[in-house]
Amino acid sequence: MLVIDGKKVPFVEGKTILEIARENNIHIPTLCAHERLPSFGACRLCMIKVHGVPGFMNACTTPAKDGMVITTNNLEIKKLRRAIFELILSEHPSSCMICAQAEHCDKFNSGIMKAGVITGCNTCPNKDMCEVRAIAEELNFKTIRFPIFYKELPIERNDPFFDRDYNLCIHCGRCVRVCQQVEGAHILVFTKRGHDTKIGTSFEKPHIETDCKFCGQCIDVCPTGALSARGQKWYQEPDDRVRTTCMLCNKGCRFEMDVKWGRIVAVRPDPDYKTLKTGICVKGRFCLPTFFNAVDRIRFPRFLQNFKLYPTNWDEIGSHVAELLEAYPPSKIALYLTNFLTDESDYVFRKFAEMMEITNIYTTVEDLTQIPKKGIKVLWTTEGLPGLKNFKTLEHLIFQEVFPSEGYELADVVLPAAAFTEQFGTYYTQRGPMPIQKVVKAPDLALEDWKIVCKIAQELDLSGLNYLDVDEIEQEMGRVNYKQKVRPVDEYYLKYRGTPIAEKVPDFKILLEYRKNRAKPW
Amino acid sequence: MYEIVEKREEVPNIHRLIIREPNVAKKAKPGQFVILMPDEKGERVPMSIVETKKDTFTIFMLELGITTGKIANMHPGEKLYAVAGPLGQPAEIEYYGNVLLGGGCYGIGAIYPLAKALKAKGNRIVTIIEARSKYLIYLEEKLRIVSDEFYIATSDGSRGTNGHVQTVLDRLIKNGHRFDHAKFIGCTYMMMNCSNITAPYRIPTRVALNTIMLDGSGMCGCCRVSVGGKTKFACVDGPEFDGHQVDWAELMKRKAAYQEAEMISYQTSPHICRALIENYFGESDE
Amino acid sequence: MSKKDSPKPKGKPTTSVKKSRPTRPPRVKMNEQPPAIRVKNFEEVPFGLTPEQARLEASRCLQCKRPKCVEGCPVQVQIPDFIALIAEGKFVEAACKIKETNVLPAVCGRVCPQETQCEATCILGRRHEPVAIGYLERFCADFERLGGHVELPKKAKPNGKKVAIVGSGPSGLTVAGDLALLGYQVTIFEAFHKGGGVLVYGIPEFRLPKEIVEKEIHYLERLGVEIKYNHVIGKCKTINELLTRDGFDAVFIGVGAGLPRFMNIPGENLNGVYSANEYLTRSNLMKAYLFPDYNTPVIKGSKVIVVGGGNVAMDCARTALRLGANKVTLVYRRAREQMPARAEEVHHAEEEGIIFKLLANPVEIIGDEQGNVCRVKCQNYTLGEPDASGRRRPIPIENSFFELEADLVIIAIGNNANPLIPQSTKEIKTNKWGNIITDPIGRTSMKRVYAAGDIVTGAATVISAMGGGRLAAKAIHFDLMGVSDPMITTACQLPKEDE
Amino acid sequence: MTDFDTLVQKAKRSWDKLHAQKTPVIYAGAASCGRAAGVLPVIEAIKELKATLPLEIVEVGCIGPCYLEPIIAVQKKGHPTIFYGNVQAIQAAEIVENYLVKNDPQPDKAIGALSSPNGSETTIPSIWDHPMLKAQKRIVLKNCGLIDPQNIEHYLANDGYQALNKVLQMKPETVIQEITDSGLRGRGGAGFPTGLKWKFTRAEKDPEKYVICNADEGDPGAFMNRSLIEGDPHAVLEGLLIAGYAISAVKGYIYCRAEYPLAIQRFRKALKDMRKFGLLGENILGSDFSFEIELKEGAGAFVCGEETALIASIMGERGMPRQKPPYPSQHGVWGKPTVINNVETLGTVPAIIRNGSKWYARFGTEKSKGTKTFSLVGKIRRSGLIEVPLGTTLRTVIYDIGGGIYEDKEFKAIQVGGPSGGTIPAAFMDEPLDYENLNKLGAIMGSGGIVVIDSDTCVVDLARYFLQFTENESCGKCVPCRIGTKQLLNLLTKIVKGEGTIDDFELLEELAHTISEGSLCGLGKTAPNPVITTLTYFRDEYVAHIVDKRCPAKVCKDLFVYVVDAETCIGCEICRKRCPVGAVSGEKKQPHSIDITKCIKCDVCFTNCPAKAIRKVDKVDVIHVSH
Repeated sequence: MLVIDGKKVPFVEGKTILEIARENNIHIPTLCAHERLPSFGACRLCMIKVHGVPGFMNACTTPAKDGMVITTNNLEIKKLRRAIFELILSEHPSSCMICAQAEHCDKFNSGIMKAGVITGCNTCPNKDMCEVRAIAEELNFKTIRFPIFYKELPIERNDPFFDRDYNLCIHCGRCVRVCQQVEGAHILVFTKRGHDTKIGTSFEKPHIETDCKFCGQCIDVCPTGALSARGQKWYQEPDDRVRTTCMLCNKGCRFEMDVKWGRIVAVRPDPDYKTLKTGICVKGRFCLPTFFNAVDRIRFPRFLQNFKLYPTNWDEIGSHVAELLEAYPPSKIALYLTNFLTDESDYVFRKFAEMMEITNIYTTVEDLTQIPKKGIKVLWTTEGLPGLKNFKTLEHLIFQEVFPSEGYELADVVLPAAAFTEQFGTYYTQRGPMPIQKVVKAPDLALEDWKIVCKIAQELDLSGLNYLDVDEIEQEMGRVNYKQKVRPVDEYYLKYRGTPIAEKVPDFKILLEYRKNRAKPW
Repeated sequence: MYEIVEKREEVPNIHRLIIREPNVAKKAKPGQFVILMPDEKGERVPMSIVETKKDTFTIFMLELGITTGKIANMHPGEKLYAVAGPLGQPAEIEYYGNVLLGGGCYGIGAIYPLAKALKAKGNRIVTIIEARSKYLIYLEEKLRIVSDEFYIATSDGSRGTNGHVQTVLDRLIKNGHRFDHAKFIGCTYMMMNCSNITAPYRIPTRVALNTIMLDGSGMCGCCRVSVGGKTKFACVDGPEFDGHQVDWAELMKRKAAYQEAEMISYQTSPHICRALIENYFGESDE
Repeated sequence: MSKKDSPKPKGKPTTSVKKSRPTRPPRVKMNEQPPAIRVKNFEEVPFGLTPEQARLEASRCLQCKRPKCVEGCPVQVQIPDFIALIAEGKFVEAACKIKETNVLPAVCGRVCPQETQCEATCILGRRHEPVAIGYLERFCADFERLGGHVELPKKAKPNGKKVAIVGSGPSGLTVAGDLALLGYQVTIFEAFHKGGGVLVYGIPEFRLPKEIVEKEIHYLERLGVEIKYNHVIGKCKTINELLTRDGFDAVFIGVGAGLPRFMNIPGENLNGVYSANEYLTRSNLMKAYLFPDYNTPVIKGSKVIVVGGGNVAMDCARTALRLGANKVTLVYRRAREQMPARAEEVHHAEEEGIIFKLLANPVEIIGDEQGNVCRVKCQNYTLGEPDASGRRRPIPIENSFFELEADLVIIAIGNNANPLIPQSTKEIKTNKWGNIITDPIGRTSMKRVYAAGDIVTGAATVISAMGGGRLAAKAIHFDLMGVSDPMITTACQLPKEDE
Repeated sequence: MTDFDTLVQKAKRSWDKLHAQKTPVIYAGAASCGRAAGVLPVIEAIKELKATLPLEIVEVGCIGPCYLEPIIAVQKKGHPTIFYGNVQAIQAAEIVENYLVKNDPQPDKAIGALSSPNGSETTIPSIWDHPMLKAQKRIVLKNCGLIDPQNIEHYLANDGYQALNKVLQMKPETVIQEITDSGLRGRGGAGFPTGLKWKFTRAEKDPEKYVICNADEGDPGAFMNRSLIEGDPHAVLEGLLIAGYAISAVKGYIYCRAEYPLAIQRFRKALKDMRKFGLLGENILGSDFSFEIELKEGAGAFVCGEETALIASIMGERGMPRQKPPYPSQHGVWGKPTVINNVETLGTVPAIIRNGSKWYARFGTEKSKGTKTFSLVGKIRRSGLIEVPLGTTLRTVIYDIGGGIYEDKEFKAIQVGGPSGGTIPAAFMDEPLDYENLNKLGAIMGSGGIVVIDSDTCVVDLARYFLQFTENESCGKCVPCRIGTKQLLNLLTKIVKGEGTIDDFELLEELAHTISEGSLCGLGKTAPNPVITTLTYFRDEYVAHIVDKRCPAKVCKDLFVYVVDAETCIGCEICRKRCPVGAVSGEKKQPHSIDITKCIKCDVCFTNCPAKAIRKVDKVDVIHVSH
């Protein structure tokens, strides 16, 4: 039994005083403590008084002992805590925190949120999530008696995806701990000493030259705006936060995605998904938002006229495809199913092929060599494919894709597909079938792959393929106990369907280009 | 044409650029501005002209959003996509006697040509500059040379008076300073406060408004502002207006029109790491 | 994969071709994007004719001896000749024929109000539907442009004279084209960073793809015309400097009508209240519809009100729809007939679901405390007696007010003349609306300075500006070289020097 | 006869042979300080004598008095061994020759003698009666300066490893009890009872335990540990072995400061010899106790003197302290229970075991038992390394041992305990030097560095100097130390420049309190001590600096100016010629004057003026400057 601020709390072996206080929701201000990280004891804000022990102890590292009587908030502790926090502010560009005109300026100066260098809270992207600011408000800080020592460190922008402004760093060491103890990468370390102590890589090497995996864990734990993802920091509060599984490879990582203005703006590991000890890979974490928000998504069904692909609606395109498929015997028609289809779409496609007695179902580029052998005339592909030009027998190409990837220029019909973040479904991964959640609306007329097949099926008035939603398909797959297998797409696969991710995400291209002679780029 | 001859980040976010453009260099008068475009996709952003030499002119650009960010990414030797100007009416430069000049962040650079011109006319110049902290003050020596009295204000008190231009201005007027003319350039909030202080003392006040602009030759009306009840275009009728006539509330609301769009644009445009391009791949292949 | 013709014809099958002479085939119907789709993208609405459709339509032309249609065309395109060439399948020759007199065929094919000009006077049109001259002109230009071989007509040898052209709008480009062919050394000074004037900032992508304007300007550059962008004449150079310091023998002013007219009603400076110029410049020149890839933003309202009835108002309304508006209401104080916009544009607008609120006009725009527009108070009007221009004057009906919800208001009630040049050059006289006063063929009150287009006539059509440009070019040629070159002036005689 | 006894017999025989041999022997004090004072050229000079005179040279450690370095001792058969101080290379050969050949011991140059067993008497007083050595009680420094540190037999011959041999027969618990009874406390600085520390660590269940010798002596100017290691390394190593045995550790580390290359060399040689003599490795001296010792070199961080930072450094990590508890005795190096003792603590252990705890407990005060080595430096006439029982008064140390203040200036204060210590004014001269008393006075014992300062030293500037050291050496982990010391230094710099304001007093005190209360490790907790003690004892000097803008000791350059006193100036122009910036003007034989604006206060004129005509005058008296 411990007594904290007069409140009896149960003693738990092996826990620190802070953990026990937190469990009994007793508030102790902290900056360097983090529930996922081992304690460090650098910020000294969690000072408490243990009766019988001279001086103060810090709650985050001191193991709790039975029978301790603890005060967390007497006058003396408050005075010490304020003095320590004032020291932190004296090394931080905190002029906005103590400026008399802060609210007025905030109301009127609309545009100064996105400055290159952060010189005050008003130009800081982290303004609303900043823990330093939260404590400044909690301690109601209005003046700093010490001169402000702005470190004038250059902004480190020479790495893909990261912006690192160490002038905002309060040396809490969270990023060092997550990089060393959780990720095991040992990239971020403390360098130099005394007042010039700085967190960074050894010998100030850019991250791309180290073994940094760009997992972004350090950004999640950074309490200030020092570490930020360049493309994922300016949206303040998200409109929505959705959790889904990644389909960029078959590992099955769980994501938590922030949505703002109808777009995916940030991705981080799903905090409740404990088994994922290490972070998610650079593709999911950093490339996904820029990739799926790229400008040249296929938005409309199109058909070819006068050497140009003109946009049209689903009814008209449906009849077009139906005509095409009816004009040729099933043996002359081939389907190319990409590994990036959800289980449901895969199932619906195969069922459709069965109904249409289409036997040529290809899933690898090697299968394409059968086209000349079998004299295939119509190819319905769900992935951009290389070298379609030199299949002389092919007459028509139905191009169902997310991006106008390789082969788009040869298409007779273009069908806009929705990305995995724009639909419901399941996906069989190394961790078994994982749920796919719809995060954002698909652009304009793009549809889920299985919905497209259903539309075409209706035009060909095939029965049994007009599903309302994904659950219906799932039940049917269950009834038929349709065996889904893990797709052969590993973590280092560089494309999504037909489009190389590097094509839409310049930073990723630079990462691959720089590390091209490494076995594993991350 | 439009080549960046020299570029240096004087203080965080303020970049001094020297751009080669003979027409602007020859014709520009103090108080006029140019419109720049970094590339075909960039916005058209107005910048006050600070100094002109034979065939180059100097500007102090505040890095604030996506377009100024693109310019800040550029290196000497690269060429801007477009430079149009000199635009706007030149500032009123006569002999007034005691002249007060107030400058904040980018305005510190913008008042320098005015100070030089007014000094040449024999005025007695009192300059007040403000910045958030002492490490953000620049051009101090040059301004001191052309100013008879020079004051600094920082909002965190790390240098000079703890406060803003209006704090110093209020103090000066209270202990007997008399001014015959005042000019303020800087963030809209500061210009409003200073105008409200000089109004009761009927000190003629000119402010250079930093409205959002699009074409710069008066054909779109995007930069319209109410001055003395009438709608004026900052790009052709301004940028210098009478501080006491400006409808500040409307101006500030108009400046906030694209706040969310600016965030979307900064958030979603595919950012590219800066130095890496040069060190590893020669020039950026954008 | 060879692209042989598939067994089935593509797209909407046209009526089968019957060779018999007496029953004349109906006028061709150009395929276009279905309305529900086209309101979601900025791609060109009509698909353009296929070669077969073109030859079929060309065969309908009567090849009249005294063709009325040529007179209908402000630049006197030799219409029967190029249609004949199309009928024979010689599409490239047809394009060159047009280019002899029209510098911008691809542009005219798209934006010209043919129904009130060449097609209006088409003799076939008396009993049947007129020949689709616009479609054919456009087909030729597109075919030649896509085919890539744009012949350069033979150019006169340089005559040592230098002409400066202010503004690269339709009038400027026409003058530049004509004078370049006559051997002048032509330099165009453009204020924006892209050439084309109203063609590039005014007319939206879905009516005139910018790629076409760029190609046309590139064609002029190959003719030897030099274009200097970002030169705001009146600021970075004045007209006098051009004539004296820079040694130009003549200056042509084609700056267009560039001063947006406002209604001067309360609330006009609220956020979300655009002049048509600003709205269209953001969307077309700065490509705000591709925001955030292009950095210039535009307020994409969901409930939009467009004030005005001309082509510009139509463009604003249809652009608003494509930028994602749910409801677009067009408020015009006169009735449907008096609308200056082209019938085809009005028809397209209605097809796309734009609501017309005629005989009404805003009196006040109401905003919230952040200064964003939220409601517009309008007043009903009736039509009174016809005014000087022959159109009946709108009269407001007492206290018959109503309010419309809006988060975007576009004021498209026309433009006044841009004051920049007259302000910086006192010698040029202007009328009370600021338009430059010129004689019928473009001479201004200042020696060796000419003007045409909207700066002279006030807001009018692209083709009328080109027509004015053609005349001015002749005037310059006459004044500088003293030659009234018959080849150019077949159509109209030069008036005597009655200043 | 165990093989240990044979070892000792053999060592004794060679030791006696050395002292009785016919050919004379020259003992040269060649520790780092001796070398710095120039003993190597002296040795070279004596080597040249070898050609003509048969003699042998033995390098020994430092006997203590730095001000007498370089020191040599000449041993002549049948005669007492004579010690000579301040021996320069040129006169070295002459002294040796005089004594050996001419039998003239030159009493004036001698500093002391050591009677040889059956040698003749001499008038030169015994070395042990030398005023600096007389009041000392040399237990841990017993062999320093007498034996050859590189020769294990010299150590064996002087009771070397007797304690270890005795301990191997005892039970570890009794060894710990013996140390506890002796009252020995940690000589590193905190003074934690060594016995207790060993008991806690032994009590830990985990069998894999470690012992670490903390030889990272970081205090600027402190050299006690270095002299001990360079003089008598085996004493420390024997202590380490005993500690290892006492807590049955598997391995020992020596964490020695990289800036002590000679000490590291001595350790390496000693460890090699120990292995050869079976005193290290498997079954030491035939017992079942096996122990390994690894020598680790520090990387030059003062903070690595702190236990947990030292452990981190040994493990190859960045030397950043960790919060205690858990203490190293539960969770030390490689996460295993570890005992960390200072060099001097371990050096004392063999003497305690040999002579018994009661013998050691007789020395020192009631709570602070035994003796402590101090380095006596600063404005003291006889500076050097001394060992005195705890409780000796400051007066005896300064006046009896130290010989009073240099140039008889007025004794102002002492700074004891290095940058973490405090400044104690002269008024407390009769206070006994022990742990409790020093803490009461606001200082700490620390490693035992005593810096004597006279009236010419400005305490504010002294505090600033020490703070500059700690600010630079802070590991940068915790906020109060990283930022607090910088702000405190900035405040002091402001005051020293004369820009201090009244409310700086309150800010100084509060900031000092924040740093000492808030910091994580010893460095941070004690960093403000110099400021706190100078503020309490010399508040008047702070007032002078802040309010009157004066520096009483005329040290703070911005607060005083150089002025020529017209009467006493004889116009010799030395100052004008020597002034680097040409600030002095005046005709020959005429009184000169100094241009204050040009003067950069390099002090050249003040020191070189034969007529002592240059005055240091407070700036406020000369220029009316409105602040």
